[in-house]
Amino acid sequence: MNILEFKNVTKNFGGLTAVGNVSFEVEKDSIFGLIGPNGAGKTTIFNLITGIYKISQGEIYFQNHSIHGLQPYKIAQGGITRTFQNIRLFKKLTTYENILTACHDNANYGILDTMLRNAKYKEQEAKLHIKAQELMEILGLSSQKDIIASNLPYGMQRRLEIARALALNPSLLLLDEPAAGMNPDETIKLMELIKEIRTRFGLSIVVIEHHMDLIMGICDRIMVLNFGRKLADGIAQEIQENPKVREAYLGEEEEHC
Amino acid sequence: MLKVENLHVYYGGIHALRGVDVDIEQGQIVSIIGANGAGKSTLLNAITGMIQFKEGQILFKGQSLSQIPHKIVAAGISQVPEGRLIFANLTVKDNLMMGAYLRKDKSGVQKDLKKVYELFPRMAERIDQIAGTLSGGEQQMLAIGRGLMSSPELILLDEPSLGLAPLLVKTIFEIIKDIKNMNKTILLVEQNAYKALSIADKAYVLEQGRIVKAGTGNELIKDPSIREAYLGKNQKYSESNS
Amino acid sequence: MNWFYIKGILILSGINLLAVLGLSLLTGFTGLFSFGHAGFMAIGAYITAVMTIHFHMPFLMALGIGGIAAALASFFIGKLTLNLKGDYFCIATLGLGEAIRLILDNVQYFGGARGWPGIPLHTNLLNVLIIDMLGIIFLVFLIRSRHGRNMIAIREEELASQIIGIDVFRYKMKSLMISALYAGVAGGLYGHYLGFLQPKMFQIVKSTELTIIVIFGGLGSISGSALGAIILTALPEALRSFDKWRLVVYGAAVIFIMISRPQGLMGGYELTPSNIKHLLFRFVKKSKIHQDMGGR
Amino acid sequence: MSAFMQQIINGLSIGSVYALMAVGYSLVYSIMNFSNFAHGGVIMMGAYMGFFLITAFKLPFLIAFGFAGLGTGVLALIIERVAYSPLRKRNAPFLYFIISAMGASIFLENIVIATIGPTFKTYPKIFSPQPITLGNLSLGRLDLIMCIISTISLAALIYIIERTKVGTAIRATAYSVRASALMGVNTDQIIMIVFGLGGLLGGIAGVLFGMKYTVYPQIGFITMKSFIAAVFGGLGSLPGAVIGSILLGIIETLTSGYISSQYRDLIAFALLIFILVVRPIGLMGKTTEDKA
Amino acid sequence: GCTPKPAQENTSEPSAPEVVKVGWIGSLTGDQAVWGQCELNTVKMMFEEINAKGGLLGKQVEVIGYDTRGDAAEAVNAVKRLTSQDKVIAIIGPNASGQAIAISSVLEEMKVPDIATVATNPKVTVVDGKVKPFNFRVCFIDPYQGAVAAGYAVDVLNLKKAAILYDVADDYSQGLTEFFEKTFVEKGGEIVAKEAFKSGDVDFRPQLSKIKEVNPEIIFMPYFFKEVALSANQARELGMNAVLMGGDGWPSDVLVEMAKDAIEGSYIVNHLDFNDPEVQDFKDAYRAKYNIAVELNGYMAYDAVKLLEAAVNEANSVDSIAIKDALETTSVKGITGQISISKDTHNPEGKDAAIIKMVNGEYVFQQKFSAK
Ligand SMILES: Nc1ncnc2c1ncn2[C@@H]1O[C@H](COP(=O)(O)OP(=O)(O)OP(=O)(O)O)[C@@H](O)[C@H]1O
Ligand SMILES: Nc1ncnc2c1ncn2[C@@H]1O[C@H](COP(=O)(O)OP(=O)(O)OP(=O)(O)O)[C@@H](O)[C@H]1O
Ligand SMILES: CC(C)C[C@H](N)C(=O)O
Ligand SMILES: [Mg+2]
Ligand SMILES: [Mg+2]
Repeated sequence: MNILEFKNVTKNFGGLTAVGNVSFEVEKDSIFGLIGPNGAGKTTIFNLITGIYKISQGEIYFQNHSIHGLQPYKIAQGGITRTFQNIRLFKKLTTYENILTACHDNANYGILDTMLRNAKYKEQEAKLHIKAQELMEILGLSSQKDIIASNLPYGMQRRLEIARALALNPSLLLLDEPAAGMNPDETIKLMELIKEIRTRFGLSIVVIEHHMDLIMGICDRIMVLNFGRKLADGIAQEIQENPKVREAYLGEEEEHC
Repeated sequence: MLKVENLHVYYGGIHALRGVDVDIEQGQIVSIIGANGAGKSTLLNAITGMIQFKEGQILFKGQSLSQIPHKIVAAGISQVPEGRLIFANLTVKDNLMMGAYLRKDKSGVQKDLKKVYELFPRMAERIDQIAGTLSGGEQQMLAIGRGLMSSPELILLDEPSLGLAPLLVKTIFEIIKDIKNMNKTILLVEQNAYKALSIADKAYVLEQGRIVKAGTGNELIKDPSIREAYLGKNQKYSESNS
Repeated sequence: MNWFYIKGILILSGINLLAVLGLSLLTGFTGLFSFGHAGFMAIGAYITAVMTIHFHMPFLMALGIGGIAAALASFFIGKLTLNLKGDYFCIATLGLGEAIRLILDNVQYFGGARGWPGIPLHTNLLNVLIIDMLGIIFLVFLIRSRHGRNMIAIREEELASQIIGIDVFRYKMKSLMISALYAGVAGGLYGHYLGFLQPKMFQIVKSTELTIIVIFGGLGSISGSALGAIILTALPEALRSFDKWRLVVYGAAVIFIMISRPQGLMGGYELTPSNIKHLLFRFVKKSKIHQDMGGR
Repeated sequence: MSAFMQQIINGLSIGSVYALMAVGYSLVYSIMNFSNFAHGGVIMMGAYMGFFLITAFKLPFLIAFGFAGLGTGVLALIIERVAYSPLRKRNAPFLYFIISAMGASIFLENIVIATIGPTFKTYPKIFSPQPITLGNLSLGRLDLIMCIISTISLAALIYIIERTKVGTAIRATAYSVRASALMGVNTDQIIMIVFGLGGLLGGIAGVLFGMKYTVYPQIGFITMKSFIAAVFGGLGSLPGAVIGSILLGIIETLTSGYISSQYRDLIAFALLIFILVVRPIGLMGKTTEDKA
Repeated sequence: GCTPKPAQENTSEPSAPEVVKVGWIGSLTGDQAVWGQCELNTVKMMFEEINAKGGLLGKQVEVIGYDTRGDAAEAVNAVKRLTSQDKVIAIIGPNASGQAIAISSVLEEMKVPDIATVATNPKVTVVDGKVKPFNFRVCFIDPYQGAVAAGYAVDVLNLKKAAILYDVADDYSQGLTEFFEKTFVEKGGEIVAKEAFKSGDVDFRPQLSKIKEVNPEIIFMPYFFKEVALSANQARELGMNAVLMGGDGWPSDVLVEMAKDAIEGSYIVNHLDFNDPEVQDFKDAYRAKYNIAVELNGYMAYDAVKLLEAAVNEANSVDSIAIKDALETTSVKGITGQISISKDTHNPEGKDAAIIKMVNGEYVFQQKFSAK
């Protein structure tokens, strides 16, 4: 079963076609890699899925329903969340507050309940607290609990973005260059983490990355974009061996040292 | 050429650099590697005056360096900052011209502009695009190009390969070597430790605000503890492609 | 200092505080900057007066209706303007605040610009204090709930808020309506304190005064707003004897405080019970030591 | 028909007053990204300086005009130094600047009341008050001059900002002081230039305003209108500020002329809000689509 | 304790002369500051004279003046401070009706009388037919002034087609407009245009252009002199030559300075004739002391002080309540005419208005005129 389907999607910016007639499917519970040269349109695809940009042509289906024209928050509540390439945390809030805020959809008490601070409020708040704690632990952020987000090192900020996204219990998670700014060792840990959260939360994941170890290591399927068009798609091995991909993106293999 | 001595930097209560010594010689590539939060960017920012430091000193060509950013640039040091800090509201061209803000030699500027366009043909295609709408990697190219435009004697690069496609990462390292060949000096901070070490004349390892190791690039690559911590095991692509 | 006089200042501070609390939710916690809150105060003031005078309603009930009327007005205003960003929103509210005043100037039923005297003097220190307490408690409860957190998220990063499923427009609306409710009740109290209403009382100056207090007290700090309201209402009183130099000193004081404490008085910190306990504890410990020393 | 034409002329005349004030205001806005409410105070001081230079020091008009502009330029710099620069150094959010600016404008207005006094002052007649008449229509000479001056200063400003190196540096600094400093820009100097220019324009506006109407401590209040006009025209856009001002002037006039003068501001505001609802970034504002 | 203490009993000790305090409130800052500062100056000057002559009932008087910024809530605070802390025996001012109305509850609570200077709204002293016990004034009221203006225009000037331009956000302007219109129509005149502007505006051409189209014989301009000067100038620029008429917001030297030609031939309803020989002493003394011309409010403040002085003498006591009782029956010859307070309205009854015409930039007295 497919969780996400792109049908002939196009997005133009003035004269520039950032995404041109792209179709692909993401299978449920899989990790789907999205690669391509800089400016190929990868982030734009995320912006289209999450409703930040409106599609020019075509249709996007999520769990077999069109999400065309939905507001970003609706799409998020429907089960798609993401991280940002240019980190967008709640900069002045702490790690814990960032996550706790994002947990809001797990509770449904109203404004009247907050005024009364009744049992419903207390129970649900306690639940949110536990959930936030749990997420911090899973992502290894517990020791940074009270640090203001903008003061976290780059790598931690990326983790926090993932934690914040997970707080919504999404069924589809979009990661935009999660390993950017991490060293190889940290990247490996991140790979493990991504695999772990996939199984733990029963997620499907689409990931954009330029770290080929990560992409080749964890993706079930990979699509390559070039100049807004689909260049190739397939499993890791097929992609690596595809001459067009090597030419446009990977480059020729260097000799080992 | 640049000498950092016993540098201490604090962010309020956080002691981010705890007595760092770095020595860079004319014409060298010096790399600094270290985990997230080790203080690499802090070091670069302290050199360019973006962060004030209280203790220690920085000597540039034997003279104590001012702590005022524009004077530091005028002295011949430029930085390609982490997170790019491009001018999102200006066009690509204006961004590049801002890089050459202090330069008076018009013909030299034009020549360098041409060179940047050669290095990054994408920039040439997008001369009039508002920089904020560039893709992440395109912005990174712009930031590097802008750094080159000031034609500095010493250029500080903070994770220049961040967010770049594998092919481009290669290009970037070629460029770094080119810059060196122009007899310029480079201080490089990179997560891609393997590459950073392999082109470095000298390298430092920064951990929790302290220099814990120093040596030539090759020495460090071979150091097993470094391999363990920064180069990753069984990493195919990090050692070869990207 | 004479109690009769001080009481008057306290009542006015309390009324200002209520309006400021509302504005603090909107500006300090949701990040929307309004220049029109005097308009909501005006609506609350006039509607409350109509209720007590023409409908002989008990005061508290009338206040409630005044507040709700202001909130309702803000609903329609919000529908039109909440999609506007930054200063655009600010101008829209400024315009609407002025528009409300202009309408009142023209409505002869309320006395027009000539004003409406003879409003019963129901406001006293006790009911102002009680309403303020309720206002503070409710605001604290709100801020520390998912609703408040969502508003703060919008203030911090609007796009990211949407991506985590916050209906930004709706939360802005909630924030605006609650803050207008506060302003409306404050207006009702104001009219029944002065016994006289005139559209002139609700000029832009009044709106900016409220904004100054919120920022002066520290954005995103409820205790800061409270302190700010008291200090900035009392300051002009303290400066009374400066006569024509009074506002010169006031203006200079505002600048001085902004530049010497640019995060405002409290700058995002709160006087929470635990913080106070902490302070008290230290204080008690100190005085104990003093006692011990004295005993010897 | 001639009545209608006269109303349009009236609108243009009011609009050019707003415009003259809006340009300086908008300049500072477009660079510093905050509404400089002290601009009204600067304009007011300009009007007083011009007045005293002409009456007490008996300077010829053009020289007085120049000195007044210089004086307000310096005044604006002082305000920047005292009220904003400490905030800038600490990266305070823009709201704090606004409050500081409000403090400055309260201060300026009342220091004039306390020292010079609250009474109105009138400029000696420099231009003939006799309007230029075309048939039934009349057009004030001063209006014409104001129109010309706003156009010239706008053109000069746009040239500086869009075409010169300093202009690029100004725009760059507007976006990020940090990044500009990294490029070797002396950002303090750039900010001083911007405030100085803004003050200069304020002085020009003040003198002309004083000549056309009168000089009094509350002149700054009118700048509220130019603030509205600038928003309406699209914040940060200088031509937007001018076009917004002219349009606001015409809308106001036509409303009082043909709909209702009692409800003029109400209707004018309703129209403005309607336009903002349709086009939330003002007439010429730039779309800054949030790129994720 | 929050019970108000009555003013100190007089236990005269001849050695140290006793001091009593008189309060003043009004705008010293903000856009009404012109009037407020002039009033406070006058009140201070008058009491200096009184003190020099031995004071009120032998007691020296200290004047305490507080700024209200033109704000009603501030006026209330100021009066609270004056009555409770400074313990004044009486208050003079404020110079606007809004503040005068707002302070009455405090006056009643603290039992201190107030004499307003130019607060002309009827509701300052009477609301719903009931007179407010502690509010008094020395000026005539809006209905009277409006009626005088309309009556003079129709009966004496024989002008039947009037336009009104008024300040919709100002209480004084709305009040005069209402009563001018009423009387003018009653007397068979026609209001051909009624246009508004808003306080703070400086350009009135749109409204004037509209008025021009209906060609009125007279334009009534019930607002203050800055706006009068601007609108009169603009009207002339637009080629309008109707007669202009206004109320007590007009008189000021600044008006002549700003709009000498434009207001030539206009009529003003005023409280007094500035050229009356009896006012010259005061006028000159004020100029000598403050080096600036006295505004209309100065004359009114003068009369307010005179009235207070007379009441204190009549009561033979500086007790506030006694003063209040005395005020209800006091009659004194003031600079603006005979001030005889009516017990039922606390207004000065039977005060004629002075009609002034602008001739060659001079305020030329025409005649005393009273409504009906
Ligand atoms: N709002 C916009 N206006 C104009 N052009 C845009 C806009 N957003 C994106 N683009 C252009 O569309 C193209 C695709 O951008 P996108 O951000 O999707 O690239 P990407 O594949 O994510 O690249 P990278 O790997 O560098 O992040 C780029 O050339 C970019 O300049
Ligand atoms: N503005 C700041 N305020 C407070 N702490 C900060 C600030 N900037 C950095 N830090 C802290 O200083 C330490 C060093 O940060 P720095 O950014 O120099 O690390 P880095 O080595 O560049 O890491 P990365 O690889 O993630 O870029 C970190 O612990 C970080 O949390
Ligand atoms: C100064 C004045 C003419 C005031 C006006 N008469 C009023 O009642 O408000
Ligand atoms: Mg991208
Ligand atoms: Mg770094």
